[in-house]
Amino acid sequence: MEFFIISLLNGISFGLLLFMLSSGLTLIFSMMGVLNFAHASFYMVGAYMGFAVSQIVGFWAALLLVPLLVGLLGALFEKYSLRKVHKYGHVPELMVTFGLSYIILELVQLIWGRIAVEFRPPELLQGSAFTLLSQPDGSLGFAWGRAALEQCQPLGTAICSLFPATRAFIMGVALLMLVSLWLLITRTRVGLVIQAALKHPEMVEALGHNVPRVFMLVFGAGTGLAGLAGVMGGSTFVTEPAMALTLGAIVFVVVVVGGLGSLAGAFLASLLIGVMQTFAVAIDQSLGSMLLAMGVALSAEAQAHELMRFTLSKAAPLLPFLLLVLVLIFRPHGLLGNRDH
Amino acid sequence: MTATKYYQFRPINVGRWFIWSLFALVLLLAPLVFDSSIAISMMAQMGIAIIACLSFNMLLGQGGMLSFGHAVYAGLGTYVAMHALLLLGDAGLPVPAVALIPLIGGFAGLFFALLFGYVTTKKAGTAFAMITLGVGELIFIASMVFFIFFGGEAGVSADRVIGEPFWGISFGPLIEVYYLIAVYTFLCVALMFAYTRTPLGRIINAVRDNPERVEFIGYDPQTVRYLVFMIAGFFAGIAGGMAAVLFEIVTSEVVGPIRSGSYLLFAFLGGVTFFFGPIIGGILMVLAFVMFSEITKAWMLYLGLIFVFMVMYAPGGIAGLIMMNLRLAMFGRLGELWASYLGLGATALALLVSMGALIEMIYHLQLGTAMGDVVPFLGMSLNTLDLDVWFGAVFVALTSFGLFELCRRSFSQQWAAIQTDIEKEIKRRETT
Amino acid sequence: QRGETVRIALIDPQSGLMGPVGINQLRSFQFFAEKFSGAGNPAGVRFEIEGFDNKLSASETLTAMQAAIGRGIRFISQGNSSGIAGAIIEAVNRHNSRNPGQEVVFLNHSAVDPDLTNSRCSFWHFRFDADTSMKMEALTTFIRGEPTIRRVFLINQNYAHGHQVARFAKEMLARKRPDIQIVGEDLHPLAQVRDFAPYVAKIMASGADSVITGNWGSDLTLLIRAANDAGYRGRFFTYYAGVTGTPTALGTASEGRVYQIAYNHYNMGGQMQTWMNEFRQRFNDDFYTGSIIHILNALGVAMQNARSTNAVRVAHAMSGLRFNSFSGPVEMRRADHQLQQPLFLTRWQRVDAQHPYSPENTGMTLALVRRFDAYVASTPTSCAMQRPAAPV
Amino acid sequence: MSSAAPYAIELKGVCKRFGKTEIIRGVDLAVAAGERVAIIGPNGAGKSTLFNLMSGRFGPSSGEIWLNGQRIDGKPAYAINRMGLSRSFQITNLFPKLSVFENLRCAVLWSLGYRYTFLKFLADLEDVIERVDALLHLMRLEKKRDTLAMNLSYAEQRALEIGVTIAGGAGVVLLDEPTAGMSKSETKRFIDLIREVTEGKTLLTVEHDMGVVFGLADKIAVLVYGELIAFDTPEAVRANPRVQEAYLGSVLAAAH
Amino acid sequence: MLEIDNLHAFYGKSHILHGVQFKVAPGEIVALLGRNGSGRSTTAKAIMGLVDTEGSIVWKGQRIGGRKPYEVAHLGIGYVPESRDIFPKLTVQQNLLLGVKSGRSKNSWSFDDMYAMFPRLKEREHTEAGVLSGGEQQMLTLCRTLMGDPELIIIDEPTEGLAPKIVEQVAAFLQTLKARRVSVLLIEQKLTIALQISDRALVMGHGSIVFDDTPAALQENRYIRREWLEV
Ligand SMILES: Nc1ncnc2c1ncn2[C@@H]1O[C@H](COP(=O)(O)OP(=O)(O)OP(=O)(O)O)[C@@H](O)[C@H]1O
Ligand SMILES: Nc1ncnc2c1ncn2[C@@H]1O[C@H](COP(=O)(O)OP(=O)(O)OP(=O)(O)O)[C@@H](O)[C@H]1O
Ligand SMILES: CC(C)C[C@H](N)C(=O)O
Ligand SMILES: [Mg+2]
Ligand SMILES: [Mg+2]
Repeated sequence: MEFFIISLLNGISFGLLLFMLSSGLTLIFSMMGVLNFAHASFYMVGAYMGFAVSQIVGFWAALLLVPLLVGLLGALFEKYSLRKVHKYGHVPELMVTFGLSYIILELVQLIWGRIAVEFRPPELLQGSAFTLLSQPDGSLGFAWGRAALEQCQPLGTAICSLFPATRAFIMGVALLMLVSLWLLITRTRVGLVIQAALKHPEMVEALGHNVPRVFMLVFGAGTGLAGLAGVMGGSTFVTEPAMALTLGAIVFVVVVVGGLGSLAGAFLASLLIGVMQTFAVAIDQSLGSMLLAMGVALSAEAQAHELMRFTLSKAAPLLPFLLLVLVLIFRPHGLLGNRDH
Repeated sequence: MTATKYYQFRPINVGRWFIWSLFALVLLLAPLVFDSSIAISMMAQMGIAIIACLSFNMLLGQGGMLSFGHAVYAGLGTYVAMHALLLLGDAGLPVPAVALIPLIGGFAGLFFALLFGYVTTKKAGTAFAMITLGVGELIFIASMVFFIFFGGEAGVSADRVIGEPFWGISFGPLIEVYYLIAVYTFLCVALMFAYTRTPLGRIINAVRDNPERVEFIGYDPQTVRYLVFMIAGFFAGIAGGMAAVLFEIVTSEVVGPIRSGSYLLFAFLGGVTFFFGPIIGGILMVLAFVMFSEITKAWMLYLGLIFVFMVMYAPGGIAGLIMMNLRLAMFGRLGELWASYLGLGATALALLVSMGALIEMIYHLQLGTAMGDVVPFLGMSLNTLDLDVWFGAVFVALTSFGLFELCRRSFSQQWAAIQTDIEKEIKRRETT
Repeated sequence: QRGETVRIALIDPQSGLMGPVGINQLRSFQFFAEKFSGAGNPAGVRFEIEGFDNKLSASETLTAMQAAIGRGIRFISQGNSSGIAGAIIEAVNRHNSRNPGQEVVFLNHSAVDPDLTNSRCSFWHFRFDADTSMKMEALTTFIRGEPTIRRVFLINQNYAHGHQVARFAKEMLARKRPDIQIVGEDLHPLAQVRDFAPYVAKIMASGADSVITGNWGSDLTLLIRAANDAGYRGRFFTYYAGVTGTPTALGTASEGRVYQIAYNHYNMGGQMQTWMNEFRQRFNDDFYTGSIIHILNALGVAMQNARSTNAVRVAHAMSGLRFNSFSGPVEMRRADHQLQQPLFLTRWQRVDAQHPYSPENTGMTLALVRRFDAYVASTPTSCAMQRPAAPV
Repeated sequence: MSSAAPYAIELKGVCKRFGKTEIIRGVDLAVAAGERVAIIGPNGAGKSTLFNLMSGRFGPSSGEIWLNGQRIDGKPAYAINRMGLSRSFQITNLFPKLSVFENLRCAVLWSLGYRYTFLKFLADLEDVIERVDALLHLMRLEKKRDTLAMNLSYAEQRALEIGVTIAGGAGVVLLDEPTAGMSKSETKRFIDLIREVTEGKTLLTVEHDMGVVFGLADKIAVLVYGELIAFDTPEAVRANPRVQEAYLGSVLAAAH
Repeated sequence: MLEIDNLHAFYGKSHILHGVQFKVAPGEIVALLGRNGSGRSTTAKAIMGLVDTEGSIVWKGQRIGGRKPYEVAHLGIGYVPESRDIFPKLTVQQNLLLGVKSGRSKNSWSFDDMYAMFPRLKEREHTEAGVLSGGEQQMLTLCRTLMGDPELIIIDEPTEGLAPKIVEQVAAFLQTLKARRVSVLLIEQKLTIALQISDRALVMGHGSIVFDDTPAALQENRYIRREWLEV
């Protein structure tokens, strides 16, 4: 039982981190129509900057500063590069962000090296948020922070599962972000202006809206969110040059599965993928054992075959992409998407 | 009417014969000029890259299908070809069978394109791009999970020498493999070019431009995309099959997103709007990966910068630049620009060298301090501890940037003026 | 041969998650190449090391190998990932048969898959680490005397080495401690996992009191960090607790619960200790790949015996060579080219007078629990080696 | 179908709903082969929607559509096109990056049986080239043969739009506001052109320009709010008070 | 109020307007006539800052040549393009909302005014504008620009694609605008209405103004009509 709860929480917290990233991507896509291939790269920049800045001013100040810095970088990129290719259409737009991801990767390696850096969360977050105590009699206990040592095995009787504070923190920030983003989009006219400008930028300008500035702000905001996710993700997991690539693909999956441009969809898909992947790791069922359970007779030789021994836990990394392909086949607009872009 | 036709066709065909013969000749003679083993291996890799990029461009440039998973078809082609090579070795078939390995790769590519293309080509645009990304990642991850077929991180390797030499050919020596690849390259390029001149090759252009309207002239755009996807998969597979023979090992990165990304990047750099663009792209790809990466550790940075600037200022790629200048030449106006080009070239070179020096020094500080403080750069030795060197590099970079910008401005004015003249000239010719 | 330069290509990851390990080894090689050059070796040759980054990819490795051979290098060294080592063996076999006169020799410093010296053994391959079966032999010998170990969880990387660790652990435990229950077994992708929390949750749920893992690099670092974060209190039996980054991850939380089985350890004393201190002074990093010393020792002696630096002659001279190294006399077994050497089981604990060396300034160290003589850990080989004729 | 010569196009009780709003509310319309019919009606009456239904852009919510005696509702657009119905668009809808010649060539290919082939060269297809040259001549676009469609002037684009529509030789042609955006004089020229190129075919057009309507059509159908309120000869329709009230208005209509 | 003098305009390199010159007074309806391609739309775009220009455009005493379109719009000039440019994915109401300029409190036009004028729009209020019929889209564009409360509205071919009855409505509507002291620069093809409602008629030919007088005078001037308006 406590395994289920902890796994669920692990899944949700990972999912929420994914959401932090995908929300920025969704923002940029739904408003500007740009599939920002460098989005995860901004996430990485956020992590590395978080690492560097927190050494100077401490983690908490970095948490505030870095998203601003990364957002500024994003805005500058929009102003001096992306804007110039806007007139050529969406493919070249995508291409510059694609090129940018190479540049960012190299610059990061240039500044911080090719191997992981030691970016650890501050003292406050290094502990645990709470402990689940599972007693031998099957009952479940709960304690804030770290449970007293004498309660836990080997001194005590209970198996204590700690839930790391960093993960709890990620969850909190992501939820906060969801709410504020939702407010921003539904309570302001910026969203409308930008969607309209996608189609007929000149017309929107002729109606009196400063389109380039709005685009720049949106891009800055989106990348800023990625930067924030970077500080959190980098300190919780690993800060290393490949972090953009590994997460980048999954973030695209999230955004597409949720429905391009749908914030709620991205939220749903993030949680789904986070939880799904965590639980898949936990399940040791293999194809062979499932067939056996279903009463199919398998020779010993067949049971030893790789395919038959293929467990769900090994398939865990495959699942998001399988989900993507399936969703696109059966619901081409994604779970909550309704538009055809 | 018929008379004009005659005159329109004749000279073009002569030109075409000339170009194709030249191409064959280059393939034939290249290894005599560049005869080191590294050079021959690079040229063989170029053949492979050319076919892969061209087949990629069947999708992007000609069909408007932005694929993020093209490596899947080339890569699976390599895997299947590698297994086939292993089987050949076991079956004791004669050596010439090896020459068919690329074809086996091609059929594998075709098969997988048939399989995955069915779902991917249902959609166009962003949805297509995303499904190819998904399928690409799926196969990439599967390649690290399923051992029997993909061989895990050790990959699958095979010996291309499967028996005693046949007419003196064993495919052991690199040069023999080079000529095998050269033959395939020539044939594939010719076939892919021919394809652009067929009904399907043209209709896919129409599907790219306006899939909706295509339906109202009798074509099912999905079917068109699917067919083209399979043809592209076939050629990609051939490229993959050739890689199997050349490298004798295959690991999962051949189906990975980075490889897919390189096809995209270099096809685009070469230029996707012209048939020959990706050929340039393929050659650049090998130059970059093999030579560039030897020369400087920062090559990916240069590549990224070049790419971004290309997209910003020359979205037609190198082929686009060539054609633009060719147009000028055809109107006899290229000559006027030589001074500007010289200025641009010189300032750009100075900028490049100084930036290069800076980047190299920074890289050195980051990566190699254990090996001393001196960076060799274009025959100079830069001491990373010497402030003067840094100052000098920054100074040169800034001034050359300023001068470059000046040159660029005057150049773009001149360019615009010439273009206006040409437009007028065209109008005039049209009306007369 | 005196005064000649012997160039060795080290082809290992120098970037990515496993980069720190490869970089450490490159530095170790360069450090000891200096120490052992000239008068430092009986043949009086100069060692020169060239590093190649293979990004932990087999095909990149072979490309790098071609480049190295193209530059006239005849000694190739690699060790991170047994899968890649296997690919090198095949490529070297192929190359040597196609290019007589340009033979190269593969000096394996750390790839420990037993198959490499059994079913896939090659005359051109020499292993200076102790293979998995040897280490597991020693480890299970220790476990036999630990009655508190009852429930074991196996977690390993999904590739040649990880598979072998799992396989030998099951085999040997079944033989030596049939009462031990394997409560779970996991294989995860190599150098891919960033979040081990789900795996740790699984370990905790299984009720395992011990974990056996052949993980190395980030795969061990992150595993142990996640285990500590989640409050796991069981014991870890590892192969590579001393590798870059791992000591920091172990921290004080793992005190007394993490074991390492290896052919060397932090507190070997003597000359080794001075070297290690000097290495740390110079690179702010710890030296742990002791097999590098074996390699340079063996090359020096073999070149002296062969009176040549020619790869074929040196290979013949190394086959069956007995020489002295940091752990005493060792032997490159002629039958399979597996170095026979003593093994050490160590445990993570605070530094003290006898165990002064503290990796990564953790204030902790690996203290010797038990030494196993070479014959104890030695395992038989099934290698049927094809030996080329010795040059005259 | 009992009658010997089936109608070229026949709608039976066709309805179309988008969400809750019913746009086409049960239209019955039968056009005999060779007839020229203009469809008029206020903005938003559903004229273009009707074309979309006939050409297979979307299927009707209920009702049947027959083409030359074959039922076509629910079929995809390309299938309907292959059966001999072709349409133009109110908003120009071409292949912008192909030349005029290529635009027409693409439109011709299917009907001459070349389909998806990639084993023949386009340059060798004499019949295709001949047909395209004829079309170029017909549409007065010879001079623009190699100009990209996107570089054409508006009127030329409209001409090409019609050229692409008739290229396949379809027997039933639907033209959606073919003269919109043209000046009066150009419009005149255009009507003649349309008349010429649709000779012997069944033609349906949507128009707001009464000059065009009366100049071109044998019969006029009036669609108001998704219902057909009249289908008769031009004179009868002009005289129909309901039509005047719903559509034509007073003074201006007279002026045309 | 709007004074244009010696205006030249360019699309990239092609020179389209050659020294255009005219004025629009407050509350005046000025018709700008001419053949296809004579440069009328370009004039409108030039005023809005949507094409490169040389020469002087003065609006209420202020030079606005070279300003950004949104700046021009904020100064009180509204523009209805011939291409309509509705925002297809937004609803009718959202389209109208976008017409309202940011940072303005009072507005002389409300949603209800618009819906009263074209009840058809009210019916389709929450529909995506992209699926509106051609004519409905035309109405929407008109209203959208009005929501920005312009003092001068430039309307490019407002009656194209409209049913004759609606054309009448539009004509009537333009006169209400005039009653509210909004100036109108009307670019039209259909001479009949243009001459009916306008105070002054301009005729454009080959990128310059070739006639500037009352509609009545234009009716009289057969030469101008033959040379510059008919084919
Ligand atoms: N896909 C759709 N979804 C919802 N409503 C639609 C859709 N397509 C058309 N409509 C509605 O159907 C009605 C009829 O549109 P249609 O385009 O057929 O009009 P029309 O008669 O061609 O008018 P016009 O002469 O102005 O072009 C319009 O009110 C339009 O809003
Ligand atoms: N984007 C553009 N690029 C280049 N030339 C253009 C562009 N738009 C218009 N032109 C040219 O400018 C000239 C004037 O066009 P404009 O649209 O102003 O004419 P108009 O009087 O409004 O005619 P219409 O009745 O066709 O709307 C035409 O010759 C046209 O070909
Ligand atoms: C360097 C080592 C950790 C490598 C590992 N033992 C292997 O065989 O793959
Ligand atoms: Mg319509
Ligand atoms: Mg106009």
